[in-house]
Amino acid sequence: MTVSELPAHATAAREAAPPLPDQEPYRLLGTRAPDPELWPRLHRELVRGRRYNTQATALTRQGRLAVYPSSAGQEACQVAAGLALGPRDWLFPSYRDTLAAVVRGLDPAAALTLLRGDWHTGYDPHTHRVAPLCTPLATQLPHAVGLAHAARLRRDDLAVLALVGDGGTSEGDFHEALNFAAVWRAPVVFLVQNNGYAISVPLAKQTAAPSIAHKAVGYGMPGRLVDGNDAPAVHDALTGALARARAGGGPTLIEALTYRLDAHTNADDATRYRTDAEVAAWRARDPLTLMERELRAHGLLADEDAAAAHEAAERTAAALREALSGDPELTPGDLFSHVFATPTPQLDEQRAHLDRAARQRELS
Amino acid sequence: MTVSELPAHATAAREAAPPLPDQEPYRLLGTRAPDPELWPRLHRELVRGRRYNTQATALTRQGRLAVYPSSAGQEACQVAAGLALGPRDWLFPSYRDTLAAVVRGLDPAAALTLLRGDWHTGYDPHTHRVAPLCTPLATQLPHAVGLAHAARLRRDDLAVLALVGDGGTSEGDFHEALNFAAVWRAPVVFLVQNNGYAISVPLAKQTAAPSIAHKAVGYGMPGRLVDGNDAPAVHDALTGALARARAGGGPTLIEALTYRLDAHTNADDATRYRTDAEVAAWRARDPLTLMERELRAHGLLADEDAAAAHEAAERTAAALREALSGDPELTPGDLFSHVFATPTPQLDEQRAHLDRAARQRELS
Amino acid sequence: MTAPARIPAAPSPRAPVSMAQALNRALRDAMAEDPAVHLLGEDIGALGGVFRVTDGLAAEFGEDRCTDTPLAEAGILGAATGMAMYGLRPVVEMQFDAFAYPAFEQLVSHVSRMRNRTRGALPMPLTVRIPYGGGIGGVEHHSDSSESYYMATPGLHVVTPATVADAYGLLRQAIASDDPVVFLEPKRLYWAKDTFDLDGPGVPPFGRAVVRRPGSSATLITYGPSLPVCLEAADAARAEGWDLGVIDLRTLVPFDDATVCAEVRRTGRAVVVHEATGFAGPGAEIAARVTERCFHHLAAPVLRVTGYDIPYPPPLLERHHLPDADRVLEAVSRLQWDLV
Amino acid sequence: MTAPARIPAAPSPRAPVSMAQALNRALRDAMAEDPAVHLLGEDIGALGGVFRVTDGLAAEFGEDRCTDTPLAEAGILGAATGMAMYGLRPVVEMQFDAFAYPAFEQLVSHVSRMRNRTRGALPMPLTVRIPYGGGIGGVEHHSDSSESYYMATPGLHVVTPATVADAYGLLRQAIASDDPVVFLEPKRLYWAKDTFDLDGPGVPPFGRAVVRRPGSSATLITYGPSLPVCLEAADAARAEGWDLGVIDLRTLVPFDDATVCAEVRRTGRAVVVHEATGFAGPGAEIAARVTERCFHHLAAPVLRVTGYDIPYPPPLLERHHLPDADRVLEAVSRLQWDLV
Ligand SMILES: Cc1ncc(C[n+]2csc(CCOP(=O)(O)OP(=O)(O)O)c2C)c(N)n1
Ligand SMILES: Cc1ncc(C[n+]2csc(CCOP(=O)(O)OP(=O)(O)O)c2C)c(N)n1
Ligand SMILES: [Mg+2]
Ligand SMILES: [Mg+2]
Repeated sequence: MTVSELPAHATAAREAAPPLPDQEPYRLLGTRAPDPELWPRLHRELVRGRRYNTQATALTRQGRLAVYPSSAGQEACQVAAGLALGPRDWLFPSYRDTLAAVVRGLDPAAALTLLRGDWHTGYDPHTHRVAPLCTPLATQLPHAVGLAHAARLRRDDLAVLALVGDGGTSEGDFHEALNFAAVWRAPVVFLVQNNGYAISVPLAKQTAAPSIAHKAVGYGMPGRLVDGNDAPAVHDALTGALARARAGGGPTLIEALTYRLDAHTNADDATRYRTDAEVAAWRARDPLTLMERELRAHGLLADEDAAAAHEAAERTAAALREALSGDPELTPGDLFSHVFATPTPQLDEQRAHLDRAARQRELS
Repeated sequence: MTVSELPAHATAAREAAPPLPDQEPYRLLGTRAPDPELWPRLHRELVRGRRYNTQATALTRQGRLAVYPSSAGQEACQVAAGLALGPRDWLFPSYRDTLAAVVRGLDPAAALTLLRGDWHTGYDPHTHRVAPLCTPLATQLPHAVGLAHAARLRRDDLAVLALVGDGGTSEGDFHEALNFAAVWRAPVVFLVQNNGYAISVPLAKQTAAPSIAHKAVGYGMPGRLVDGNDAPAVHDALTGALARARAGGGPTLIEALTYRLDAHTNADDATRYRTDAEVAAWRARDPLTLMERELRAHGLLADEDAAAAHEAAERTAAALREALSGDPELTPGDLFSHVFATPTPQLDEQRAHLDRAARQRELS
Repeated sequence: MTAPARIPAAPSPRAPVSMAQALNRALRDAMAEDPAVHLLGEDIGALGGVFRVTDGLAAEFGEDRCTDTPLAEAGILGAATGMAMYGLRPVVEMQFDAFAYPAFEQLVSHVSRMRNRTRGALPMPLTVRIPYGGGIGGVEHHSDSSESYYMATPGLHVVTPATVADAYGLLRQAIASDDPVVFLEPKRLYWAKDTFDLDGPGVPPFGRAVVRRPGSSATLITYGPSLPVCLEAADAARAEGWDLGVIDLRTLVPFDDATVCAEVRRTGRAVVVHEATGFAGPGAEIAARVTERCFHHLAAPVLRVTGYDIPYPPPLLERHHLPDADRVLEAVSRLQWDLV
Repeated sequence: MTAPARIPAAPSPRAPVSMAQALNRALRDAMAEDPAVHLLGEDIGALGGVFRVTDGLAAEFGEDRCTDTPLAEAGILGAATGMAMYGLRPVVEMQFDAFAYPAFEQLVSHVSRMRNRTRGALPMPLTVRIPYGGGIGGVEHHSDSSESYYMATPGLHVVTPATVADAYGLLRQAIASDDPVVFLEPKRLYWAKDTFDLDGPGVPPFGRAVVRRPGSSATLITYGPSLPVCLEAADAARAEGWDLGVIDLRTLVPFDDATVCAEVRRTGRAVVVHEATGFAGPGAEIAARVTERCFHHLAAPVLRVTGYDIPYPPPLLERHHLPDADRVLEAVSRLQWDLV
């Protein structure tokens, strides 16, 4: 008796298995003729993205940001994520993904509010369809699935892109989100930026899987491995998966192999857990260098293009410095305004108490 | 550049992938010559197991058990689990797995204490190396991994068998447990009894995976699909996986395709979610029938063997009826005795309060 | 919020229904009125929920409106959070109190904070229904009273009906609320029957306690499964010459200080009664805040009659743990009557 | 447990160390003494923990004794539970307060109940270290005070040091305990330095509060990160003519009724101070139980100075939320001094 001859239930979920992920990461740089529109654009955003990262890190040293988890080295993923989304799609970022939100159109200062510390979120998520930066790892993934599912129920053909790190894939919420997405055929794409570390913990202590992309198999969704420092490849993989999602094809898991060139955050000491040689080897695969080399080889990047890109990047950096130069305006009473639609009588009392204390403090 | 040429981190976990699970369930009945020792023993335990199930269900109707989640139909898994374990191995059962514990040697009445309701666990887990029956789904799996890991750290070459249902595989704890087990190469075997339903929810709403065994791929461990109504096959698969675990080969995920012939518990109404035809189709694959047919075909089950098996089963049932016939002895003060090694002063006060209230009640 | 609410149950011409049926009707009416209402949970479809509260709803509204999810509570609540972000109004069923714990992080780190995090841009019109409490002979993990976890989490409304009318009315209010509501359903009252008037003026709003029984000697403050216990105690107390009032809090958050304090100031004595464990339990907050506000009216400290500070007992022992009328009266007797 | 414990810090010849260093030393000494002690957590190996509390321990004892786990808190605590079942003595580090929530189910449904479930056959000699509280400029989810969740869970000891000596001594006691301990480390005191005497008589045991400062006018009851605030308030109060006593609870479970009540009966006035939100917070239990036990000694209701009932604020606003000496004194001023 074969499985298909068994009585009903056992075969219920046994649709044709999606193909196994490739063992070799998907690459476009050096394997395909450049897209003369898209690739230079990716390059400009990579340059701007790197500058954004160095500027934000500098702002931590000046006390203008409480903390900054840099995405330097991961800009190919960030830029591709920001550009691959359609205007009606949603992005679900983690704390490290402000750049993706900025590339999508969010004001950099607004994207950084959480990390500056004047509020938890500095933008209306509806405006650019960017969910709040999420701090508890992988917890944003079920939200992404839920929003995607809701859209599908309403025949609203948007897609959702959810970002997570390699470490985050170990959390139960990763599992539950991917499983719900597959069962519901929700229009959502999961992009794992595998930068090799969860703070200090290397991937080998995180999973024994052949690849993170292979985790897709257990959910019955396609898994794909891409070179995360190859911006066109990440962009292409995301665009394809998002289109598939919008068309009702269901979710995809994409693993992008990349590296964080900076420490986990400005507060981290990366020398405790990785060698200079390792960093140098990855620096040689800097996504900017790879992109620039390729464009120059194909005559798609003249010196003046490069200069223009750098100037644009400097304008972003200057604007960011400027926006964060003053002290933010703070209204302590706001602490009580948004807990509920209408504050409870108790919160009103407490707000009055805080106001009195603040006045007292001013007087003394 | 291929993946092996990438700088360090990305390839760290990329060992050779374990083979994909077979799409066809592993079977021994009808495919292999019977083991004249083991198979008749399996048969006797199946007969006894079925009788145990019907007796326990009958005891719910007499108010002797608060509730009973029957494993009727799943006896091949239960019996194989109970017999495959070595004396130093551990079993981590769910609420449905009292039979496996009984086959392992636990006194039936002690195994049923949770379901009778006089205490949460009726046996010392060390005696037969059976963890407490676990009610919150999949939460016992990380315990099994932790115990297995501890044993490995101590070079104590035992193995651990953890049982879970198809529904339980959707929980985050399933994911975390399997991942920890694989990373730690813990000597643990996960047996999923896929009976097609989580109470009323069919497998198709639980997962879109090609099989539950395929979930092993994402953890880098072997996954195996077995016919869960073929007791020798389940026994063989478990024995192999446990031996591999003891030898340091790491964890295995085994999916056993089976069916629960009774309702979820005596309190459930299974007609709300499944058809008589479906039940009948599975009843035709009753693990007892399959086993008996095979033994008879090979001349390994004479009528007097069958009669002896049924007599032994009746003795188990009678002993169980007898053991649960009286009201259990209850000592309300026990409620305070085991919360901490030494009760806090507050608990002592509360115990005194309860004692006073009890005395009062007796007086009035 | 200032006047104490003494609203008697509206007389109804209808046949009595059980609390489970009233809840079912509330879900059905809410779904019929607002297509944004979606139910999610384990076994809520064909089975109608293990307590049958969603009976018939999948058949009536389709599986997209009443969905059997995969078995994963964090996933359910997390997905519901995303659905609320989209603009839907999800109602989640947790199968039993203790099985809401896997969703604790989603509830505490996201559901309760999303509105505040986004200055109101992402409200959470989401209801989490949790059958809670003991007294039904459930085995381990099926009888927890977990309300103190939710009370201690800012950003959540915590609601628990004790009557059939409130079951209907408060659930409708919960679903209509633009804020997340933890809706605690007292399991052992699921089968309690009463009449209620669907076309009446409705029940008092969130944040309003109801004096279920006026009394002049002392005030019993309670909610949910312990309301019948307190009413029974009040009846029995009459024989001893005590005229006990009984307040049903209905919503633990927001808390109705005005109604509670008005009563306690009048009687000068109070006992808080609930099933949850006492230490750091709901009664701690209630006793502390009543004492803060009514100190000089009190003839005796506010006492608490609660479950003991132990894991919930096995079914054959639970009656020793659960507050009953005797324990309530014993506490009342300790309210220093000699001091009058 | 009856005599109030007024044990002054032992004089020490040693150089001052930080609380983080004292905790590190406690872990090291426990590991050296007992091979059953195993540390599990995220980034506790090469990195030494984000607060460096496990610095050097993987190097000294090997990765099997100080293990960087996969990133999954329920998995960590669940695995530790299994290790404890085997007979080991696991010490788990949660990286930040809010990141303990994913492990809530394992803690509440298993760790706290395993001994009771098995009538003592499977004790849980397991310590869960959780850095908690605010005041360090952390972004969302990095500054929660979650002690009320743990206090409301029977079967857990809840411990929180406020001094360097207690950090060492209480952590050693926690690891040596045969019961599970939630060990709350006040983040903002990690860098506070003090001397302490490793060879001295040790600190008082679990369940014993310490009067850090005797006082006759009123009693401040506090713990962990709020102890320095209360001592500062007591200093400042002297100028106003108030002689405030300060009690450091040290362990929230077990609770030292004897020491606390003896002080409050003497002064007749008390204020509970903590960072956690007030509603259903730790102070509710403390105020309620002190009132129950000391009612006729009280000149005023026990007041609470706590965080507001809001999600923890962003770093630039947290100082408005955190109780400071001014807020403590303001509460003291409301203790009805005209009634003396
Ligand atoms: C639930 C939870 N646990 C722990 C943390 C603390 N933490 C913040 S970042 C981090 C590592 C994350 O690694 P990864 O997912 O690989 O993302 P990356 O930082 O590399 O982008 C940890 C442990 C957290 N934010 N959330
Ligand atoms: C965490 C948790 N959620 C929900 C439940 C309630 N519940 C008990 S059994 C069950 C279905 C389990 O299905 P499955 O894992 O397939 O095991 P089976 O009952 O079929 O053996 C559910 C939802 C539970 N026990 N634990
Ligand atoms: Mg990473
Ligand atoms: Mg099942």
